[in-house]
Amino acid sequence: MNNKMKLEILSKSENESFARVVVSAFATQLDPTIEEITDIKTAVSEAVTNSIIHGYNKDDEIIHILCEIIDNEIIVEVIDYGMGIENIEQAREPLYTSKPHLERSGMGFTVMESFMDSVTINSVPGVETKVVMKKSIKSIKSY
Amino acid sequence: MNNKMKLEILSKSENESFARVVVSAFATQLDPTIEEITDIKTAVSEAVTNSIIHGYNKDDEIIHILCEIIDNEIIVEVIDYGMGIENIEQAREPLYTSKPHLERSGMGFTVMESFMDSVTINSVPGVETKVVMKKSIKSIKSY
Amino acid sequence: MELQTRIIEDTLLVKIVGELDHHSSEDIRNQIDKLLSSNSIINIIFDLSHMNFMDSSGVGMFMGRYKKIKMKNGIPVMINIQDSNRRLLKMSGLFNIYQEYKDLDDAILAIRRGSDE
Amino acid sequence: MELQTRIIEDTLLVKIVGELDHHSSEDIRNQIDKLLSSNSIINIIFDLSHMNFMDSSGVGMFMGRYKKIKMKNGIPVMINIQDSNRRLLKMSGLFNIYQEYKDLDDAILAIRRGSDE
Ligand SMILES: Nc1ncnc2c1ncn2[C@@H]1O[C@H](COP(=O)(O)OP(=O)(O)O)[C@@H](O)[C@H]1O
Ligand SMILES: Nc1ncnc2c1ncn2[C@@H]1O[C@H](COP(=O)(O)OP(=O)(O)O)[C@@H](O)[C@H]1O
Repeated sequence: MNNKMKLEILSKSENESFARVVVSAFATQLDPTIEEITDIKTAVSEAVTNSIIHGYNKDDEIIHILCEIIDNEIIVEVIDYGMGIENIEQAREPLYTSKPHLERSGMGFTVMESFMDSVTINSVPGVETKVVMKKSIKSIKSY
Repeated sequence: MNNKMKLEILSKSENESFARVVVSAFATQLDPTIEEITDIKTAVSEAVTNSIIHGYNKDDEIIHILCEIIDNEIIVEVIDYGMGIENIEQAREPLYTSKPHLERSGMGFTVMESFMDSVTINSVPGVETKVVMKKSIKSIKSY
Repeated sequence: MELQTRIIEDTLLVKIVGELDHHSSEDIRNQIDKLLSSNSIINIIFDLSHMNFMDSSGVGMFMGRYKKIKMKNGIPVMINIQDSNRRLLKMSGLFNIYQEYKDLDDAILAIRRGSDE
Repeated sequence: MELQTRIIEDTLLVKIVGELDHHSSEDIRNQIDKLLSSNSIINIIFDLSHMNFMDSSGVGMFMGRYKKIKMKNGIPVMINIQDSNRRLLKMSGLFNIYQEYKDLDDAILAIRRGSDE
């Protein structure tokens, strides 16, 4: 059964865990394995953390999280209207971070890519950044 | 620490439990007791179910859930743009239901009122219905 | 939500496992009513030991089953009620129409005694 | 998230209980670095038995503590690693800089042996 939802949260680091809980609660409809849920949780955590640290770097802006379930696939979009990414190719590189002084590992996008089936990044510097992640849930019972 | 969030879900009965999980996950910031969480979950379930059954009676419309935490109080708003309530006083009466054939108990608003500190109902028939519920969490540790 | 049912002589035992809300109560109602359509079942016992949530849609479901059992002149019973569910069950008046017993043994005994009267 | 720390001779034992994300890693970093500022602490052992979530912010925290321990010529160790965390730890190269031991006894033994060399 297809479904969708939209969540708006403030760009506070306290909300990172809330965002994970919400998306994984939504994903349970697909009856995922614990490993699949962990993958989704981790990827969501990466994208939301990026919006908080890199996108806004202020804790009262709004992060939009859209989820859609189509057949056995979950699509998660994380959108912020923050500073944006100039060089997306560079941002995707493992270990690249623009904030090494904050002990960022530069592994965020690498984690998203390896834990989800696909990751698309769209950004207009100074306007918005949208990360779209998709994952098919294999454990689905029947259709 | 104050916080707020907004959730939009489809008016499918499958989403009743999802709405409960999301609001109660958000409320955990206030460190509520299990009983307080059950109260909030139940009240949210009532309001969301009403939007699904009475407001829309169709499963692809959007229900808006706004939550705000101010000091030790949580405020939950459930809004639908469905058929609305003509007579709010009557709707609030215990055992009153417009859909007895669906085995509705007519106890929804009574439950919300008894499980939350306050319940406000605003409705413009044919336009929208907004239920605003507030609850102070007593178990808050320190301020 | 998962429903476990068992027939003990003329009594239907229904264990509700999980959450009883509007969504799940439709399923529960259909499953129970199919079994209740048999003339040989007169009484119902709801085992609430594993019902970890209920709202007023659940109240409606319990009221509806009560009516069916009363038409059969049977006895409606609830057992293993959790504290967390007690407030809503009380508030909605369900304790006035359902008999409460601690566990299955007590309930079966009471039903036997009640039917003997 | 809750941090349990204990000092065993010249080694800091840190047990991470809960979720290691950007939010909690700031707290963890501050608490650990306060203890590491003491000259008598050389080595660190992270007990991950109760870390039930981590993301790349956690990777950054582990890398940062690794650097501090290396400056002290100490030994950075992880113990009680859960399967669910293994993939991310491996992917991020942390197993190349941290030594892994099954449990605390093995880790302490290895550190003693390492320091004797
Ligand atoms: N939402 C965003 N807004 C602006 N810049 C971003 C955003 N997400 C990622 N970036 C940029 O991409 C870089 C790489 O991101 P990532 O791989 O997640 O590593 P990290 O978060 O550790 O820096 C970041 O350092 C940042 O410069
Ligand atoms: N969101 C809504 N939109 C339209 N009508 C509503 C809405 N919520 C409640 N009502 C009306 O108020 C009545 C009482 O609601 P409630 O006390 O929750 O009982 P029940 O849901 O069992 O009917 C409903 O039967 C319905 O007529």
